[in-house]
Amino acid sequence: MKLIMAIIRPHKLDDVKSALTEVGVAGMSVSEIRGFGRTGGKTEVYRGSAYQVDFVPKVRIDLVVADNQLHSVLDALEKSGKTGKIGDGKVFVLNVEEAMRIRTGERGDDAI
Amino acid sequence: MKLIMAIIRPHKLDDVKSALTEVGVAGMSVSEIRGFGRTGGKTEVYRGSAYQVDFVPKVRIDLVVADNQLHSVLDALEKSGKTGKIGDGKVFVLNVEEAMRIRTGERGDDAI
Amino acid sequence: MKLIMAIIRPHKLDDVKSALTEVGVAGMSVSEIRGFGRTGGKTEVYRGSAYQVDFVPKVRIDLVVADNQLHSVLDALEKSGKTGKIGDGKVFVLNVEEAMRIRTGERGDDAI
Amino acid sequence: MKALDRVRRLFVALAILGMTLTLASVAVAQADTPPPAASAAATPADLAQRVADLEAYVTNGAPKALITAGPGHNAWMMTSSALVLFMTLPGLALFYGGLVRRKNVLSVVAQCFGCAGLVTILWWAIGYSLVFAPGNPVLGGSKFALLAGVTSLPNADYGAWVSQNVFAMYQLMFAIITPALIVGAIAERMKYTAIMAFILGWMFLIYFPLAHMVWGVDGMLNGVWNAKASIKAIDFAGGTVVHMSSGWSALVLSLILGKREGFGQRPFLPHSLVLTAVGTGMLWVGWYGFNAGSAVASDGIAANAFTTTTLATGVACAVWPALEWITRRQPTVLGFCSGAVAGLVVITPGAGFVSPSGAVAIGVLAGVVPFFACTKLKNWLGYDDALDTFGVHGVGGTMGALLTGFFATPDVNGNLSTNLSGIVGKSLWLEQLKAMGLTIVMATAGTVVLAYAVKALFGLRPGKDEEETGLDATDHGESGYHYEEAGG
Amino acid sequence: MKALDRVRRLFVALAILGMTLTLASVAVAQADTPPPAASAAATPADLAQRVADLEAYVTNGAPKALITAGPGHNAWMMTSSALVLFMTLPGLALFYGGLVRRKNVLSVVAQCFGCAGLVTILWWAIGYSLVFAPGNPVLGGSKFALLAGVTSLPNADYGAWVSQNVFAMYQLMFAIITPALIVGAIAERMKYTAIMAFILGWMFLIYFPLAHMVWGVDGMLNGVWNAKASIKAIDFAGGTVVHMSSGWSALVLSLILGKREGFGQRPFLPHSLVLTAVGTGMLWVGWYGFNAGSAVASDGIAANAFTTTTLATGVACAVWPALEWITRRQPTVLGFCSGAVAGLVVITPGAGFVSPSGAVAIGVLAGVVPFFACTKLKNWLGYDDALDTFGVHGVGGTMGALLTGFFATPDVNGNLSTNLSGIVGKSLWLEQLKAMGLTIVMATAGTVVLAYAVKALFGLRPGKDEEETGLDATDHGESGYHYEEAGG
Amino acid sequence: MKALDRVRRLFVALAILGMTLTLASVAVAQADTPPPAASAAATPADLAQRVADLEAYVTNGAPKALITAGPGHNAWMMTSSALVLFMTLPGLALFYGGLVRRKNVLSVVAQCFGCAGLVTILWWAIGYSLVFAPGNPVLGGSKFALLAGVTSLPNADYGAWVSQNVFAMYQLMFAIITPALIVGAIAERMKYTAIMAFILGWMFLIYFPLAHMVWGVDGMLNGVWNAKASIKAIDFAGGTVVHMSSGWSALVLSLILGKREGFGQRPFLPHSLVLTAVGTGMLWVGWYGFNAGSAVASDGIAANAFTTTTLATGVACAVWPALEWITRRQPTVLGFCSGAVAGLVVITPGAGFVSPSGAVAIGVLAGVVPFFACTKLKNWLGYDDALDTFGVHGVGGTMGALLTGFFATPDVNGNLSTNLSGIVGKSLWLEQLKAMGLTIVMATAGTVVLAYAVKALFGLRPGKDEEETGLDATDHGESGYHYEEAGG
Ligand SMILES: Nc1ncnc2c1ncn2[C@@H]1O[C@H](COP(=O)(O)OP(=O)(O)O)[C@@H](O)[C@H]1O
Ligand SMILES: Nc1ncnc2c1ncn2[C@@H]1O[C@H](COP(=O)(O)OP(=O)(O)O)[C@@H](O)[C@H]1O
Ligand SMILES: Nc1ncnc2c1ncn2[C@@H]1O[C@H](COP(=O)(O)OP(=O)(O)O)[C@@H](O)[C@H]1O
Repeated sequence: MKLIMAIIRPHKLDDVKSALTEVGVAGMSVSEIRGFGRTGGKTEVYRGSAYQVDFVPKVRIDLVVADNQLHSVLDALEKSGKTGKIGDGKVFVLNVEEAMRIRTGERGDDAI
Repeated sequence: MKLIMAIIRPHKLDDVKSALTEVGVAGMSVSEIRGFGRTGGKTEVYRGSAYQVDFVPKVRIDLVVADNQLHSVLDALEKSGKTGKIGDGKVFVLNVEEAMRIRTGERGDDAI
Repeated sequence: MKLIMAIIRPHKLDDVKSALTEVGVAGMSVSEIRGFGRTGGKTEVYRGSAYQVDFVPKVRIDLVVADNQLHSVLDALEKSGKTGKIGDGKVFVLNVEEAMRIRTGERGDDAI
Repeated sequence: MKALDRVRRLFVALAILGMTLTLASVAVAQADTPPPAASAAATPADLAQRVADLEAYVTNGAPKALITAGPGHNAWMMTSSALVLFMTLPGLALFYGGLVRRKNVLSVVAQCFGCAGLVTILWWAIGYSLVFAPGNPVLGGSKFALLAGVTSLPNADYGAWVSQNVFAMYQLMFAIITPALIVGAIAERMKYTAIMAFILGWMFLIYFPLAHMVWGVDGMLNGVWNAKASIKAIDFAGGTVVHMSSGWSALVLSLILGKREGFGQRPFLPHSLVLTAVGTGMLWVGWYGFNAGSAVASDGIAANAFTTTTLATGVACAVWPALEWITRRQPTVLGFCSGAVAGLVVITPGAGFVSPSGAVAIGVLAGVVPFFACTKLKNWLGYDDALDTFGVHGVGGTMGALLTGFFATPDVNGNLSTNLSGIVGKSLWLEQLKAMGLTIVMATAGTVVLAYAVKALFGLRPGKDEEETGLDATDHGESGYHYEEAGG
Repeated sequence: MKALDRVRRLFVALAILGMTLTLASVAVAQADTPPPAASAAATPADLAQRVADLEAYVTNGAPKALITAGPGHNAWMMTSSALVLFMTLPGLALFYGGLVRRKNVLSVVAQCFGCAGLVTILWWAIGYSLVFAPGNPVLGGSKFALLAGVTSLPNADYGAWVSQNVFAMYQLMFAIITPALIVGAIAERMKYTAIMAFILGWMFLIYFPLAHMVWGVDGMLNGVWNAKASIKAIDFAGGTVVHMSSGWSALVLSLILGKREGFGQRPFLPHSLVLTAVGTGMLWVGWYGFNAGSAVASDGIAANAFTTTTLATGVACAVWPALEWITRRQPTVLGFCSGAVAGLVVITPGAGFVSPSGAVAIGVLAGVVPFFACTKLKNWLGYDDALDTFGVHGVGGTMGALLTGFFATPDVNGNLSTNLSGIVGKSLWLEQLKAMGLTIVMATAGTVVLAYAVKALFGLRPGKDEEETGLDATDHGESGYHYEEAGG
Repeated sequence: MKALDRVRRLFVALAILGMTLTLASVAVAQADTPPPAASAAATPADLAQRVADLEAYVTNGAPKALITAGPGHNAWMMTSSALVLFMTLPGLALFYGGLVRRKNVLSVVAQCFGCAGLVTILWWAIGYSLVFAPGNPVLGGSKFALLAGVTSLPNADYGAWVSQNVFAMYQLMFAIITPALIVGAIAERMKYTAIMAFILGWMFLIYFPLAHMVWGVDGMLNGVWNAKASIKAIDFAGGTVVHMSSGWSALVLSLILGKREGFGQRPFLPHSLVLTAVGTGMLWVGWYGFNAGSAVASDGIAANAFTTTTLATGVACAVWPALEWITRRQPTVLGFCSGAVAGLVVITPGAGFVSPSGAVAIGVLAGVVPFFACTKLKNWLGYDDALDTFGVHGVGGTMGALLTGFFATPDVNGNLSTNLSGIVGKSLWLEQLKAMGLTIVMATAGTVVLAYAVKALFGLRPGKDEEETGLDATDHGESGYHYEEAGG
């Protein structure tokens, strides 16, 4: 199994989610994060004091898939998450050694 | 060392934390995430427009344990996190190559 | 490539970020989490009922670096994140199998 | 099954709508009594009399011929009415809303709004009449049903210089906030339909009779104005009618309901003390309408009530956190808020009857007694009064009603020298005790009956899962906050 | 390029500042007309006359010699002015702010504040004069430019006992909230400069003329006070001037703008219904100043307006969620809020003209019709009226203006028996229809012209990316919330 | 050690409570002076005199025999008192609370509540007397200690038609907000006990004397009413007493305290500009009570103050963001809020003395000067005035006091023609300068003394770690928000 950690633009979340469900992904976990990258940040000014806010809002998706799904999921992420402008985000893939469904205690591929 | 990433029901957090400390876990990191899974979402209606909100609130626990703790931690998670109804969540296990305690610079099992 | 997951004190974020950019880190993802550890929590009292709040606010940084950067990044994290008091946090290192830049579809080290 | 249920709801609602519209058309058709020509000066009156009437306006005396709303008095009563509404919306909604968990914030808000909507309809249809029309010692008659004859002219029974329709709206605001107070005790664990059904019954069974007894011109507890009152009690702005009735009902209802899922096992933390503090400020500001407005005039009695309200509240708002500071070294924001509200509650029945220094003494006690009720008594007895409606309104209102018996003085309110001259400063507190006893009996017995009736008809609590999910989602299909881009 | 642009902005701004300062100094130099000696009693007047004048004060009649602001009336009008400001800041800012997505909350707030700032300057310079100075049937003259001669003495054309400067400030608050209402329809997708430029034009092209026609002493739609009005319509507190004008302009502007990026594809959820509920409470409370203040006195007509406002709002606030309950089993907080605001909107034109029971009927309709406009009509027609300005204010205001024609009765407002005695209860609704038609034409035509002019000069919409990023960051360089330690 | 400390706290608190209760009982026992029979018409007075008295009520003149609170005036002053309380709670608490970081929001709220509690007790015990009882040119006497003799009858020294107890409560609200303003400068880095101890001393050392000098009937700076004033300055609603005193004290205190941990190195972003905007709206609304209420009547002077307040604020609220737009292309919400508050501050001392056009000019300057003080001066001098109390209140109040000297005109306020007829429009600004100098000296010198005294006794700042953790947790044991299920 693989853990896919994708950092995407917030407003792309709905598109990405649809693309993922289309290729058979049944579950994922989403969180709001702040990203630092090539995009650079923005300047906010409060009563004349300018502050550089380096972080921009991003959405992070963590999903675990069976090894054979990896390819189609990466494809789906690329297609649905892309705008072509700086800041589209990244996808990282890590190996997962074990999975368990809490409700049933199932292990491995059955659990995801 | 192993990284255990557990997605659980929010109101189970206290039970799970107690169960984990009982089996000797000394540290963990918790965040609120939104989950997409078999549970399905809910419909919210604002002035007559119904919106499907696919994500439900979940809590994510990340904890790194020594290899020999893995088994008891998984057991504790299963027992304390279970309600038996859809949506109880998942546990994923990943391999950790190195750990460091910032305060002391200690490495490896000593750091966790 | 390695995924470095660092849990630090919230008010150290700016220092850590600067230290990381100095050693050549070009991107990272940051989220607010709640940590449970040796620090212990605090007690909050609402109308006479005391509640133990076990979790303290922490910041989590996830960054993926090329293998050869690992060493300097760990050093930077240790130096910039340290106050020497309990609660400075941890750094965990995991192996990353693949990376992809969504904007371009680039893979591997080029993507980070 | 579902279709049937939908038809049933449709039917109920259409019936209510239809009834409202029908009643309204009847009332429109009947045409409200036309007000007499604007200038009462039309009738010949000799000059001295006319001057005396004008002086009566300034001093809030009784006019002979100049029967009209007076600008200063009407201005104050309109302002006061708006202020009392402000107490509920958004004041109380925020005060309570901040104290619940995030997933229940809207349910509390909806309950406050629901009171506003429901009680307005009842009040117009019959409520005002049941309270303020002449009737028997226990309940008013139907003379003012559909607000018939309730025009911009004063009703001298209640205020010689205030438009009766403004008076009716002012009192409506009291009738809205009183049931809304109960919400605090049963927050986070009662179904919306059950709450609304309970409140519907509660208004008829408890509020309307009690308000008539205490404030109705021929009410049996109206010691100040009704010479024939069987219990010669006094209640300036609602110690019994508002705070005791809601507080004791809240206690009983929360006992019948049982505790929230997980209560005592997990921490239930206020999701936003900022909202609670905002609500407290609004309650304090609005309470000036509540207390000083209860003079039904902008006169010296209103001025005194304004003063005592400020002093008692300011003092209690210092005493409660001071006690926290002594016992735990940390004065809390919730302590400041609780102290302020306790001060407001306890001074309410006496605001127009006690002296400023009496108010300071009352303020000290208001900081001390509810503090112990909320922090010790509750834990000791173990009931789950979620937001301390009983601890603050029940205990505070009860104490206030009694203290009024001791501190009331004709020095600040000449009206105490009429029907009560024999007992003020003497046995008045005994009369207060009797009124308090009656209020407690009515509130608790009525609540038991209603709660079980509602339980039989609709059920009181949501399912366990629904309670864990939160009432915002299950009862209202909404979330209080969507701070994140894509819902959740 | 950038430098040039900066110079241009500097120039524009300096010009405005300079003009303001110059005008102010001119006005200061001219010295305001000195008010006559404070006590009008100086002129010898026989005693009976003096008493009659005092009685006129109490009954809001016309004095002969005692030309002065009256304390009760002035108190109520100052209170009312503060209440109407409260409706915009923070009321409307919160009501709208809670409904947008988190990333746009400040943009809505800035638009409300921008109206306050901009309109104050216009009003002082010339706006008040264009509306309330005598002029022609369509527009007022320049007599009151720079508020010259607008002192603390009353202007008997509008209120015999209210300081004219207070009246001017009261009306300023109306002029501030009206354009701010439009903001709801075009929220989240219009550039700040474009909005401000549009509003600048809109005040001159639509608001000032319309307000003069309806409320100006010689306005062509002022049926109550202008015997020569060509259309004998009535509008107590702004059904046409405020709600129809803003509502219809909002519809047209939102059509010209087009839909928000992603509208209909992604869920656009209110980022904080808590804020919206707070704003609703404030709007309700403030609206008492709006409606009861429109009597420009603290008299029986104000009392009646206070009463009808309460009843219609309370009823509508029950009806809207009741309809939700019927159709979907879940009454929502947004439903309560929408119902309350709809009730307030619909009763506005008739508040001082209809009876309490008429108000109840109006409240029922206010709960029903805008409900369908927002939940069905909008989806059916498919325009993107972001926060339902048209659905609530446009539809509600239009319906209210018409219903006023049917429900107005001299029983509650003797002023209807003067110029309108022949048509009240008969053909008044036809006059209302004419006024409504004229309003709709002015609002829509004017908006089309202005919108395209602004588009040509500044462009209307931000870029796609800016819209996705959110206007808070792109237009104002700020974030509504920094809940996290280090920005973001 | 800990036990000892607890005993000490217990002792202190019991002493305070005991003293309060004792004082209260003494006062209750003494019995307040009974008010004369309600209708003053009891004494025979010829008809013409009675009519003249009634006319005096309408025009806020001095009555001969009809000594009573007048309904219109009392109504306005009660409303104003509630409005000024609203400025602090929740207004200022929100305005400041939104600007701090999330972890300190409650500390600011607690400081505002703390002022309300503490100052109420002081005011009742002796404060009101020290300010408004006759005494010497620098401090009042003890005649009104424990509010003895402060009844619902007017005190003609301050308002012929306003209940003295209402006047006392109105002024209490000023005494509450003034120290609360200081909180802005030292936010996020001063221990709660230290703040409260400082404020306790500050009231006696600075506020009570200064308020007496400026507003006390025999105060040495009371140019309008005291013919023997040694400095013939004017201050309508508190330019010196409220804004300069708090602003300059704030500057000095923030210098003595030093900067916040990390100031200048990390961004300190306002955690919720939404709260700040809400607070701004409330401040604006409440300020009408502050300024127009300072007429202590609902008369033409109040009307003028209402008007100038609106104009100056609206203009400044446009000018500040306009300057931002020029310099950086982005008008900010914080700019709108700052401009509005600056406008309110600067017009305060002159509100009842300057003409509407004068107010517009003042508004322009109020937008410009504090803008530069906050955005340039502060950075240049490098002090850490966390929320710009000095930049806005100190600089604005100082400028306002001076401008009042130039713009005051007897055209809008006849009272300037009595004691000041010789200097108004001429050398008045020199008198203003003297008063300003005295105020600055008192505020700064007093603050230095107090700050070091408090430092010696309690210490001023929390530890570094506590500051990083946030004062909500360390001083109050609470969190502002628990948006997540399980605390944190
Ligand atoms: N090395 C990294 N490790 C973790 N997250 C990263 C890394 N680099 C980028 N990111 C995340 O991806 C987001 C987008 O990256 P950015 O460099 O701005 O644009 P792009 O991916 O188009 O080159 C960043 O905001 C950050 O959240
Ligand atoms: N493949 C997955 N990868 C990551 N998270 C998942 C995955 N599947 C489920 N989850 C998380 O687990 C939660 C519960 O899963 P769900 O399928 O609803 O119930 P159950 O675990 O009882 O089968 C989801 O809301 C989601 O947060
Ligand atoms: N085993 C662990 N797995 C995951 N996170 C941990 C673990 N141990 C500690 N942490 C995180 O690191 C933070 C600091 O740890 P703590 O034990 O309090 O101090 P220190 O790192 O100085 O020993 C914790 O609050 C928690 O967020």
